[in-house]
Amino acid sequence: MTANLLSVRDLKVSYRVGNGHIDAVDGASFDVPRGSIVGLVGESGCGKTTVARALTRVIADNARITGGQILFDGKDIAAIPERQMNALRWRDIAFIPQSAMNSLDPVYTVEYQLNEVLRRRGGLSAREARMRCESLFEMVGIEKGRLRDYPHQFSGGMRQRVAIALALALNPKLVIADEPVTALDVIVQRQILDQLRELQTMLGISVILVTHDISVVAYICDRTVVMYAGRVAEAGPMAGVLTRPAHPYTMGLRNAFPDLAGAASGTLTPIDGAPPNLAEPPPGCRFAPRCPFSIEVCSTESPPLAEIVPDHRVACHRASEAPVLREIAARTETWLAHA
Amino acid sequence: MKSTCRAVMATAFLALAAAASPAMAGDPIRTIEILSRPQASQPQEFQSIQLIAQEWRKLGLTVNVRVMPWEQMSDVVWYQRADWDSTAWQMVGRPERSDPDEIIYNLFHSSTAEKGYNFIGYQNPEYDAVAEAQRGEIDPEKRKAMVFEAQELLARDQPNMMLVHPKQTFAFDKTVWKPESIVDQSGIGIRNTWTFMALEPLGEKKDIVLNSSDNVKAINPLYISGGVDSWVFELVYDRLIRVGPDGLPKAWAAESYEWKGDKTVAVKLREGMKWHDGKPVTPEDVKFSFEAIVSGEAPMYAPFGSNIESIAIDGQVITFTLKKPAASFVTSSLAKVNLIPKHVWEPIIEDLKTKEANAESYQEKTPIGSGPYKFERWLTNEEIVLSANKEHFNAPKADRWILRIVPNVEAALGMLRSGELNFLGEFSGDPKVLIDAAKQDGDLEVVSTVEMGFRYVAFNERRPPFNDVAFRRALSAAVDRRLIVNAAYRGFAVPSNSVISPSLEFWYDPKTLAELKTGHDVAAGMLEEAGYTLDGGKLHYPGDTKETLAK
Amino acid sequence: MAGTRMRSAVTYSNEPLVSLRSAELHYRVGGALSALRGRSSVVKAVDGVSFDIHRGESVGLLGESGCGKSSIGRLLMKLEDATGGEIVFAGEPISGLRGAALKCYRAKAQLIFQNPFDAVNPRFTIRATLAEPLENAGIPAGEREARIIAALELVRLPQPAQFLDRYPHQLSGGQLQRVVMARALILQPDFVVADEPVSMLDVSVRAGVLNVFRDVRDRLGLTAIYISHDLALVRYVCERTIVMYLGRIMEDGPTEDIVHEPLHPYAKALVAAVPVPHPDQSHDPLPIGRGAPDPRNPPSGCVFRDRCPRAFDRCASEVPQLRQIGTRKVACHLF
Amino acid sequence: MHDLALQKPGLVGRMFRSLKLPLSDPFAVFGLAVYATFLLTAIFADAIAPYDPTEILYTPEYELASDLRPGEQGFILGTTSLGRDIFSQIVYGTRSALIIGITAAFMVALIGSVVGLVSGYFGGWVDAVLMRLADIAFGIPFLPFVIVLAAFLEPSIWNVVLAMALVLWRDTGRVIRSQVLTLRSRGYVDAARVCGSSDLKIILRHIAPNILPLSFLYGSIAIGWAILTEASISFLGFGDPQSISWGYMLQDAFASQALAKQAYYWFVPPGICIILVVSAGFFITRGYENLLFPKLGR
Amino acid sequence: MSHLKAVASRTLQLALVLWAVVTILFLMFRLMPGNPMAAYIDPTFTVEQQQALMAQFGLDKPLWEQYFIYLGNLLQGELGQSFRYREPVAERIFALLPNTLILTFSSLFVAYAFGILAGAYLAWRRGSAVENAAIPLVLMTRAMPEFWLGMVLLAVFSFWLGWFPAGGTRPAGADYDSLWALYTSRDFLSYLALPALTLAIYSQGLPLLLMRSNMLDVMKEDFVTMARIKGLSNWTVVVRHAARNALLPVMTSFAIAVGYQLQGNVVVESIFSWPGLGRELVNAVSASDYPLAQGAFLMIAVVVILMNLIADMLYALLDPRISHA
Repeated sequence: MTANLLSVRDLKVSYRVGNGHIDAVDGASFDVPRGSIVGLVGESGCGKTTVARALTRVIADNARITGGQILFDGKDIAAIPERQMNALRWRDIAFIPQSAMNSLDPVYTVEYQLNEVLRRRGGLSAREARMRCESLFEMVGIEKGRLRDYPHQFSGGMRQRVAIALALALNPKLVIADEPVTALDVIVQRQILDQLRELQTMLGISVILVTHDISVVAYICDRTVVMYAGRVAEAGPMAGVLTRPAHPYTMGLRNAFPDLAGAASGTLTPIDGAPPNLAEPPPGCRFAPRCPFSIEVCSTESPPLAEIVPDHRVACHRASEAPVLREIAARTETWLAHA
Repeated sequence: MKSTCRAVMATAFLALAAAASPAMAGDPIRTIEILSRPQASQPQEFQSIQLIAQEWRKLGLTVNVRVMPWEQMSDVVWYQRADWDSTAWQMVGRPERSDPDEIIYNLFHSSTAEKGYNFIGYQNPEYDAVAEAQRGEIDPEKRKAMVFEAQELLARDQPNMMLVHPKQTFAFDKTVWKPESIVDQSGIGIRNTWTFMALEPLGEKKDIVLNSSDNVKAINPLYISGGVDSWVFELVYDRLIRVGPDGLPKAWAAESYEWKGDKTVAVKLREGMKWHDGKPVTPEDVKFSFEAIVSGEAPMYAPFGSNIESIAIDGQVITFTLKKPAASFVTSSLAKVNLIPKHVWEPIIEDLKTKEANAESYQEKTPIGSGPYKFERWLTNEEIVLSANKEHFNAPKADRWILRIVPNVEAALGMLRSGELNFLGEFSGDPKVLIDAAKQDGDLEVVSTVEMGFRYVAFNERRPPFNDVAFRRALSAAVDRRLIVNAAYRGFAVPSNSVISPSLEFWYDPKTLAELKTGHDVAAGMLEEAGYTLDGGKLHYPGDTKETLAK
Repeated sequence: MAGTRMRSAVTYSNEPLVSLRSAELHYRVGGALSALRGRSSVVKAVDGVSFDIHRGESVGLLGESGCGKSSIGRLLMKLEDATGGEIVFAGEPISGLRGAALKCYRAKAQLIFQNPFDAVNPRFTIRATLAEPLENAGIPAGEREARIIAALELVRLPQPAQFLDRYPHQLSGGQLQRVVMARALILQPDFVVADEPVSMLDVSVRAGVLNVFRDVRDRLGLTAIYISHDLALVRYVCERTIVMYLGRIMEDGPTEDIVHEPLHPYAKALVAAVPVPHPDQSHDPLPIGRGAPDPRNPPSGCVFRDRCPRAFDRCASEVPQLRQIGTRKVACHLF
Repeated sequence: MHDLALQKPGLVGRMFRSLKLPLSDPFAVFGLAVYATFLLTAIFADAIAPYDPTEILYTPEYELASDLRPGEQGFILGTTSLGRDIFSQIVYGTRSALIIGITAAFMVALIGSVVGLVSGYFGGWVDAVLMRLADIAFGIPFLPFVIVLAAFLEPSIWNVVLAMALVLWRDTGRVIRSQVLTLRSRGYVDAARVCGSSDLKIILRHIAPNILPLSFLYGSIAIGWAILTEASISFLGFGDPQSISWGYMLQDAFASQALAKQAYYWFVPPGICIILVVSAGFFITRGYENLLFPKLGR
Repeated sequence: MSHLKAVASRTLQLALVLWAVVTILFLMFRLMPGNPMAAYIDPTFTVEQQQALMAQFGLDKPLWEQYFIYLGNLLQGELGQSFRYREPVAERIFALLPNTLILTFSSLFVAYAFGILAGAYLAWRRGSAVENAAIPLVLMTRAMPEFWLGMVLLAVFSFWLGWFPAGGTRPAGADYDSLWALYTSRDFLSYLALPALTLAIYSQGLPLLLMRSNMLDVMKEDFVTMARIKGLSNWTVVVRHAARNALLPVMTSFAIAVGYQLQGNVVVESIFSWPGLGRELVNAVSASDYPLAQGAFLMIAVVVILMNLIADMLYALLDPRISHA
């Protein structure tokens, strides 16, 4: 039994678009240790959702996994036949979607949809399934009387709880949660995160939490993987990455974020420019065009994801200078001058 | 082909242009309208009118063909008598029209010009005299001479432009029915009551299955509701007299009849007749039948009884006394009025007298007559089933008579070939197709006969230039009737210049047609002679006549 | 408290520029089809809201989705007409504005939209987009180009001329949001409502847009309302915050006071729930019940009482009025 | 970087472009090609057709040139039982088909668009009234309505157009209304209001261009409807015999028993023409749907 | 409770629509040019006779009075007296309605059964050669004039192959105990086959295309993707989730299609000598039998409007988002 439930190695996913193709994920590598919550964080279009979906191997019609390995429990599930993969789905790898409204079938009751999974995929008898439904609802804190309700009869937060119940139905080893709280208001968001954390601890499962919000990562995750333009920029323990970022992108993000906990600060600092067009990605480091610290090699050579301190990896040519850069990056002028 | 057509037209124009003398000219004649029914319902009429318009245009007239459905056309022609120029029209054959009186008198006598059948407004005292005289003449030969005179007057005046007497084409399955048992009624064709009584089955199939494109409206002995309906009630109800296959009256429910003077007819009722409900037919029933039509509850039949002064019963003999002498009484009244059971209808009529509706809107659930067929069943818009009345004095040889409503001509033909029908009771399509189909099929026999009815173009004599005999004669002469026969009727018609059909041999005056000269040059000559002029390709009135009706 | 900011120098006049007086916006949700769905009721998007904004002041409207904050923005912009109460701008009620007066108001009060991709017509070039308000204000065609360039410079869009003939889809979100701001500012308004102007933008570019907003406001001395669900953002932009819940004001006061010591139970929960990007933070359960606000069936009395951990009898029977408590106003029976 | 022609198209070009013709869909292109072909045929009918379609052709001996098979005596598609040139009728039939189709489509699209725009944009009682009218129009069975209308008025191809204008705007109107409702909630419409643009200006500049393709889509459906309806009406005998249309030809053929005569050359070509034109409309429609609602297509 | 209210309000709304249609109908038939009874007044009638006839049909009263009489009669299910048949319009119409309904429904059942299956199949096989060939073909069936198709089918299957009779609902002279006995007899099926097939071929396109595009739509929904991620079998995903959801609008379109079909019957009934309401309407109109035409038109309109109502309710019933609101 390996320490990591999941190890993604150099994963590549590409979309066919018109006559060309876009490498939405271009060599992503990260690990998910058993019993941990890993935050996969990045801006829109960075490939985080594609990674999440690639792990289930249910991806868009025009998408294809073009390379890399997905080692789940030591087995490369990117390479196994579809039949075997299907056997793993939901029993071992479950999924919590962003919008439970759209991902629950509107014409069936919640109970039906739970039953469907429990009986068709879990092989439970009708009686067992009913009891399991009730205990699942209890687990996520919904009255069991609402089992017979249809998805639209729940509020957004409740639906998200239903989605969690659904994901936990077959006691999976890994739950992939794709922006599970993005559509929710802060209060409900917080409640759902608390619930998720509680259940994760209780059941000892691993969770991959895909989000664009560093605060969510900071609140709930053990580890974090920062993605930028289809690649992993930085990965490591959450506290390490957030307090001592080693990639200029992560440093920049920190400056751009308003922080209620701190003092009423002076100014936020944006990262100038926009993420690159993945149809024509820049050569070398993809962050280089926006990076105030870029040097010549950055625009020619793609930096490898290397470990700088134990368990903390960074893909930056100047990773060794990280502590110094961090100092400079904290100053607003650094980012303005670049612009 | 095309160039030859155009060449013909071009020379025609040249000839006319040369003949025209533009010195003395009236106004140009306005656009002349001619009404026609749509091609969909009346293809031959429509085609005839197109041809006629084409010929008239060659005379220098501007002609506008206005197509309208029958209801609208009849509304215009009947009720807006001053507003139309000319119209296609037709008279259909009916057994009782075997007597010429209805046509000769009603259509042209000046008394009917204002409201009646003389909608064209023909006024000729000379003609009026002849038309009146033939009515009162009981001697057939003398009457025939008068009818001939009337026909010749009409040929001279051309109040209408007679076109053709169409041929009626019917067919039957000769593997089902013995061909010799078919009866051809003159002017009517083989689809007639006599045939339906006489048809002799050859094998197992004993039901006459025939078609009609029109729905049956009513089976009501007191309501003249339409052609198809009469097929039905002529079989269900008897009449004292029936018009025989030769077109002459034949005693029927009457054992015999006799004129006693020019205003009295004595009829002896056949003995032993029974109504379909088993009750005997009595002279009282006959008397009641003729009284019912003038009771005010059967307005359409009323004219056929209005000339009766009184009805007397003496045993089986019923004596009719008339108000005025009427030669046509036997054919047009005795052979027209249905015999109805008094025990059924008396309470009905009494009841109707208290109501706004009259007997025309009364439909018996099971019509009771005494005729050769009994009413069985009527499915709305689908079929009517009659069964043979085996107790009738002239019991049919077939078992049942089934009328299927088939609106689509193609389907009717297809059904005849497939055996779904075994008697084609109506065929509005191209007779040639039917004959070809019969040839291919081998089981079918097609019979075509000249109709009593006729097709014509009515001129509105009230409106210039149609008030001018010369103009009417010219317009009539402009069209070769063979063109109409061939082009519009595909040969299934005979040319006409008389309101009496050649199928009514006794009354028909062949001289009328023989003396009709036609052709473009003839017509152009007539117009020129009458002073009409052609200027710039447009026909002008003679002298200094003004156009008063131009829009 | 806001000592580092330049705008502390601005003094407010006594006369408020904008006043809401028991403003109401009630929708009748209904018609035959929704009646068929068994729902036909009145949604009180804004229910008796009153506040004043003084010239030069910046106020944050804070609340969860459905609390009515955006509706207030639409009322102020006269995109909706209030179904009750009154909205006064510069001493004059805006409900009666028509024709030229309305045009005049349109020039003075402007809106910055939430979604920049939605707020500009995709068929229009940037030039045409920015020319529209100028056209409506009757600025001669010859002057427009210069005004457009000036506006784009104002929002710090570098080399503005190159953008003029581009279409919206050729711009990034951040650039487009600046165009939207430029359009709002091009007629030099007195009053601006910004409706979550950065919520659709990626984190890395948000700060840029926020900074532009802040700077321009200060430079032009604008009166502003900043609508947001994110207290951290409001805090960055506004010195005063109004917390709303289900169409009503819960608390209204200086932002820093609310951040540090919220009074209303709802505000307390809200502040506690705001996520912070730091590893070290409280994981205490929120002082609020589960469930979500249902705008169609708000509870009687205090609309927050069904989620309020401190609700008592009176909350169900009586609607709490907004009362002055120290520096703020709070609508809660506890005070 | 950008094509100059693309940036500053003329008004016509802009209009044309805002129709967003679905040129990427092969079937739609086929449909457009069919339209173009028939349109040219209709315009140059006088030059293409060898005869007047209503002219009764006969020889100087009064022999009717009827029921000739294709090729006989130089008639491309033969003649009808009434001695008229079938090919010329097909050619002129194109003209009436397109006149009916296009005017009906124009009326339906125009009325529907105006109703949809007004109803959707202004809402309130205007909307309520217009939508109740649409409900009523939905309650009127269309074909029977045309039949009744045709029976009351003189037979004319315009009956179909009139009936369509009176009744069929309802579908277009409703769809465009809902589209306008969506558009109306778009930020840029609010933005235009906040900028001080008048309602008329907003409708014309911001909303109408967006519904133009939709109107065109409903227009192309309406073309098909109009042609099919005219054909049915003619078949039932309520058509206008003065103007030769394909429906009239079919009616003529069936009434003259072309089936029994096995005169395929008579009843097949008009049928094919109808199918071609109508399905061309459907193909274009489908191309549009793929373009307008890409989620529907593949 | 509120559902009842909703149904009541929708019904009321449609009743208003019906009233409007009735009024339009009334005006249409009364305001046209010419004497409405021209075709039925024999020219030999005296003025008194004509007036009596007009009075019999109530045509001598002022328009508004006629209108209220008409409305009043309608409320009692009284449709007036046919000019042509001199019998109550209602009687004729109710005699013909069953034939029309059975033709309409049987053809639509066939069309929908086929269309739904084929549409789902084509969606499943999207992008394949089968689909590429089928879609234009289906569009072409919608572009065919119904009467043309009907005539061709008649020629092929009845005249040439002789498989089916050419017209009517039963063999000549055949008698059945009841309508039910007729409709369940084998003979009836053979008579029904061709007209129903004609209508079915024409109408299968709508459910087919609708089903297909709905399926394509639904297949892109998150819940279908989720069903895949759940590892459910293809069959379950396609049938239980995609097809079940896609079916909803197709089912409601059925009710609306009934309305449309009823109008289309006009033509097919004429071709196949089917004694139905459509043919009656055509006959009545061409015979200027206004009360009858009005009655037939109204009957068709009632069915159309009723079907619109049923479509609404069906949707509400089948979609839990509405039924369980």
